[in-house]
Amino acid sequence: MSVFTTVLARDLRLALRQSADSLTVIAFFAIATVLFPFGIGPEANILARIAPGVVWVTALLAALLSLDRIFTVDFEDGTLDQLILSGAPLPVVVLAKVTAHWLTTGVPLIIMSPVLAVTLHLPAEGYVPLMLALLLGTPTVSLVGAVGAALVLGTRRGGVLLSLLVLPLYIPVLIFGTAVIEGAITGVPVTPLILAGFAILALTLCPWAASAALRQAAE
Amino acid sequence: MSVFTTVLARDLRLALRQSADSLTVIAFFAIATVLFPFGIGPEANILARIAPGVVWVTALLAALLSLDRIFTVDFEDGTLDQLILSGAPLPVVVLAKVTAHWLTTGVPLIIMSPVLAVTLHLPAEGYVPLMLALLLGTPTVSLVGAVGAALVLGTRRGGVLLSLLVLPLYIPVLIFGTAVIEGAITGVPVTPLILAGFAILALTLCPWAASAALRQAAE
Amino acid sequence: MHRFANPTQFMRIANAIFPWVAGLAVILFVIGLPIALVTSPPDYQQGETVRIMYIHVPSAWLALMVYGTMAGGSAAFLIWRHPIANLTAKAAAPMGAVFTGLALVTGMLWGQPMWGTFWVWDARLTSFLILFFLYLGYLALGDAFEDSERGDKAAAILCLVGSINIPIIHFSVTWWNTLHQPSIMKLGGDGVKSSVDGSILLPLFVMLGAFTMYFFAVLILRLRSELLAAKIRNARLSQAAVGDALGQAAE
Amino acid sequence: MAEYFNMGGYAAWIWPCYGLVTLGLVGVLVTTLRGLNARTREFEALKSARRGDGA
Amino acid sequence: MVRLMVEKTFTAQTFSGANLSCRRGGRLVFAGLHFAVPPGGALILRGHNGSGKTTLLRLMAGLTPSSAGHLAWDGQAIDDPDAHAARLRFVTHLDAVKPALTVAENLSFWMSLWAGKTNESALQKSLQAFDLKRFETFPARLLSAGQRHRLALSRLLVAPAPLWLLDEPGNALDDASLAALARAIADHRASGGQVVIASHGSAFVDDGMTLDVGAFTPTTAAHWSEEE
Amino acid sequence: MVRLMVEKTFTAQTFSGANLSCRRGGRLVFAGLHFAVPPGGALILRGHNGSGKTTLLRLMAGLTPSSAGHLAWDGQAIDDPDAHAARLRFVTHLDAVKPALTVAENLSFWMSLWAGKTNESALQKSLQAFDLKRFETFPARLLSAGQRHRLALSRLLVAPAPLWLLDEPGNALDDASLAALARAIADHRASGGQVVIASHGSAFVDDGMTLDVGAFTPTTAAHWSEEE
Ligand code: HEM
Ligand SMILES: Nc1ncnc2c1ncn2[C@@H]1O[C@H](COP(=O)(O)OP(=O)(O)OP(=O)(O)O)[C@@H](O)[C@H]1O
Ligand SMILES: Nc1ncnc2c1ncn2[C@@H]1O[C@H](COP(=O)(O)OP(=O)(O)OP(=O)(O)O)[C@@H](O)[C@H]1O
Ligand SMILES: [Mg+2]
Ligand SMILES: [Mg+2]
Repeated sequence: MSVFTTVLARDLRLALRQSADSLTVIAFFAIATVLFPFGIGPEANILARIAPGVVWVTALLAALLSLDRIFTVDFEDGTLDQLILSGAPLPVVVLAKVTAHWLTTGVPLIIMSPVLAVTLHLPAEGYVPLMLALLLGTPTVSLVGAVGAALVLGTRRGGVLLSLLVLPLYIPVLIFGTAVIEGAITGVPVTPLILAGFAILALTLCPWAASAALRQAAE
Repeated sequence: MSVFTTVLARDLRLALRQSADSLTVIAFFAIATVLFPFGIGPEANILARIAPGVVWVTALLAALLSLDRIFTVDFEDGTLDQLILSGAPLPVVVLAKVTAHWLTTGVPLIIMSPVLAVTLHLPAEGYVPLMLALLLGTPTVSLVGAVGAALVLGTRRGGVLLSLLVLPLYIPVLIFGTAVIEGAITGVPVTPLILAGFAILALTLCPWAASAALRQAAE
Repeated sequence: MHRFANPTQFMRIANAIFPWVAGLAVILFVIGLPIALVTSPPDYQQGETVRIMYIHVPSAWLALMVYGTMAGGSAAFLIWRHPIANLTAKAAAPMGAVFTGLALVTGMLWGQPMWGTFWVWDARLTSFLILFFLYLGYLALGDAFEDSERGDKAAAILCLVGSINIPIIHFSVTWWNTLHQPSIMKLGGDGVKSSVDGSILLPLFVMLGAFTMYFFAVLILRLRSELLAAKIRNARLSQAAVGDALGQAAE
Repeated sequence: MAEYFNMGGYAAWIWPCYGLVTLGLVGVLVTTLRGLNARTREFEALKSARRGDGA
Repeated sequence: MVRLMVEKTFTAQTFSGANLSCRRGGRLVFAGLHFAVPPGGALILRGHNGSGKTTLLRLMAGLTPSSAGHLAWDGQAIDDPDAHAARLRFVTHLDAVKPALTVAENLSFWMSLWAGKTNESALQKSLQAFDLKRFETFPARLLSAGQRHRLALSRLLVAPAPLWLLDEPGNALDDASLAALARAIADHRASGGQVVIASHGSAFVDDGMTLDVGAFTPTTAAHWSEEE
Repeated sequence: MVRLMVEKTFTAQTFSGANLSCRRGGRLVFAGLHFAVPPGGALILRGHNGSGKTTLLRLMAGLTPSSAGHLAWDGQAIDDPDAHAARLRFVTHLDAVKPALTVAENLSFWMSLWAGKTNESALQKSLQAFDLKRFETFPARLLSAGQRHRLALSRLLVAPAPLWLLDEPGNALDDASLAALARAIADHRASGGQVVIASHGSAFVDDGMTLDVGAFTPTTAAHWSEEE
């Protein structure tokens, strides 16, 4: 087995054994989204207006919450030292871990999103673009988040610091992610390809940046 | 020194040594709030309409993120065992830790809130009620959050699970917190006393619930 | 380049230019402030508020320049492990955050009389706000480690990642904003640009120079301070090491 | 003079701007100098303490 | 190294346990275990890895409940865990050291919690007992594995308590520190305190009773009780 | 207990370091340290707490950079840390054991990462070497401190590598496990491997060289270089 599949298989198996973990991510996504009608009031037209933004923002926060610990456990129990010493290319290991993370949290989130869109009265034209935008945007979110998670290894209060570091970097994804949905609703289509472009850019840069940060953390 | 002041003094000292920690909570609050205009668009009237809800929801999420680790570190490094074995009344210890947490994160959040209200174009009448509502509401948030944090000790991915447990409990605070602000704006005042009532209720119940959960975790 | 890797040598050069830079900063402020505040005429469109521009624009300019300095320093630190490059980035960061904050605050104070609101989600304002967050993130990360050396490298990586993202953010925000741009923002900088003439350019450039010289002067002072801090850390910790060794030998 | 300080009605914006910028720049300068002085003193103290040790 | 002066002589009381069993993770770790430690006595827990030494110590501390049997102090069954907690000190693998606080701050926090106030001279004595005096003003994060463990051990001395429970206290200690620990234990026993030590290596005492925890592992049948 | 059959004899190569210094947290921990371990050799690191044994091992593994000096393999300076990593196994205080995976799954993950594939018979041998066979299908969270550490040690055997770096490998081990470890080390050396062990207690070998890391703590004068 290649390094990628070995690490991916292990992380998926761990996630499966602890399936509560990815369920809680989805639960957070659901509950945080549902908070908005309580905070803003139940008017359908306002909720519909803000729905794409709210879904995207909560998806970003949910991803962030779960990314927080993507390397922490490995760091604290010594696995990270051993992975670095395995001689396997570290960017590949990072990519495998990010892939596992995306499969166990990003994908369920995408599947879940139409349900939440219903509660926020998103117009029907928005559903497919919503899922498409999440499908193309969440890989970038996971990749950029992994760099942040690697950077905050060994700090106290990793989660909050992580948000400070990566949320500003998520803004382009957020802008185009919501634009795709709103474009479909207002009838002025916006191409989702730019999200794919971001993903490719992140794919070429983030594994390296994250592994530099990981090596640094193990020093 | 009493148990309360001893624990409070230590936690405040730790927070001061690591002052970046409470700063990052505020930073998270700011950034998460600012995400909404990106997701929703820059129109001032829509932003003003959703401002109270958005500020409250992000304040809740910020508190949640920082509460996540209120007992974790003590649990993981063995301090919790020692605190339980100290023979000091555990609810008092919990109350001291929650007070320290509120002073270092809740208070800065309240001070920060008007600035964010500006960026969301909250009408001027809303400022004082906003701060008042946060002042009366955040103690409840900290106290309830502490119970959740104690309950999830020892689980992995505590943060996400915590949200799941605690966010539904926050909904009353959220509803009345935003009602106070919106009431002031629309000229139909809503008394903030109900928030104080929640706080008193939380004060009498939460320390006991949290310490029962902590004993449970140490087993 | 390698000549500067040696802190002593680098500081010798820095100390040599310090009086010039500091002197120039003082002179330019002494010349620039009276022009900006008194002698320059009010703008025909913006009236007296144009005087805010003479500090707003230099602050904004420096905020960007400092980030460039930090990115360069971080890259040099990560690639060649130059300690001075790292210290430069570290010393510059708080100043960059302050300049960004000042540009934001002066911009907001300008926006109220001009646009009737403290804040609009205009592209340039918005991307500046994000720049401010990037600065805060850098400072927070550098500060978050028990071991200060670890914070240095992590912050350097973050700085580089951020510098790749700044153009992306800028482009996205511009695009986002032009999509549904409220009308009040049309008043922005372009209105001024058309009326730019010597009477405005002169104080602007003098103040730009003054701010830049101020930055370099204070940067040198902060570098000195950072170097001393490193020495003190070494000294303190090594004293303890020696105590440890001696104590053990005595047993 | 009063008219000058009034800044054509924009005094409430212009003077706070200049005030805040002054505060910011002077603040950075002062904290820098104070840090530098404190560290210089600390370093000298450490150096002389060590000379004492060695003797 | 300064010899610790023991100020308080504890009122003599026997700590005992009768017919103790404990389950962890659904499995019975030991059953039918008896022990008694008289004042001034020492009990050494031995047993192969996984025999239940750590589990027994946590049970003795009142942290983990026993599934059968009971603990007694002076012959009285212990029913108030807080009162029991107040007369013991527990040193485990987890050292409860805050990296951001200095060595002295770490110690004085526990002193003020246990004794209600901080006492500078007792603090100094505890620091000296494990040769930590010169690290007094250092943040604890700068300590090596053994130094941190010494800081955890010095907590034993900041406020007197008759019963010490020590889980592998010799881990990561160099020879000088091992000697200091043996001395601290001897002093404690001389003043009437008792000590329970789980250790694979040095026992730190010459005259203690030894309890082989492994001997109380239930037989296979009892072990894998169906009702788990 | 099954005696481990060593399948591979390593090509003989000396691992050495010259003039090594290392700083941690801004402080020079040791300076001017030299060592050399020939094939089949053993190096025992000694030194008081905080002398830098753990630091030196991490440096030998290539995790922590040295601030001066260099490491060499077969006389060649080591410049590719990944190539160096591939020829060593490092066992530390942190055991890299995943509580949710079974003992066998934990081992086979590392085997497949290091060897590119899993080999059932090598897996079984590694399990037997540290008497973990009967825990094979247990989730690792059920293991006691010593059992977990044995699992970490058994990783040494799943895929051969010539250089073993062991940080206090005897911690928490009972006597039978200590003997198993000594045997594993002897077998490894017999097949030409070399081993570096930091330990306060048992050295596990009779004929190793000893390096007192504490002797390389810099003197005060060396510390205070003006030009820093
Ligand atoms: C919070 C509010 C504001 C922020 C964050 C802000 C930020 C900036 C930034 C980033 C620049 C660019 C500097 C450069 O490219 O070198 C700039 C330049 C400028 N700003 Fe602002 N600004 C704000 C408000 C205003 C207001 C209200 C006005 C005037 C009505 C204004 C007028 C200008 C002018 C004239 C320039 C220079 C000309 C140019 O580069 O186009 N700004 N500001
Ligand atoms: N991450 C770190 N940051 C700062 N200082 C460190 C760090 N790691 C180790 N040190 C310092 O380096 C010195 C050597 O530590 P090390 O852990 O190598 O000692 P050791 O010989 O293994 O001690 P022990 O026997 O207690 O395990 C210690 O004084 C410690 O303060
Ligand atoms: N939290 C727990 N959940 C489930 N099982 C546990 C738990 N803690 C301990 N055990 C089980 O209890 C048994 C006894 O563990 P314990 O840690 O007490 O052993 P020990 O004698 O201290 O061993 P060692 O010498 O290795 O430290 C072990 O087999 C372990 O599987
Ligand atoms: Mg144990
Ligand atoms: Mg060590």
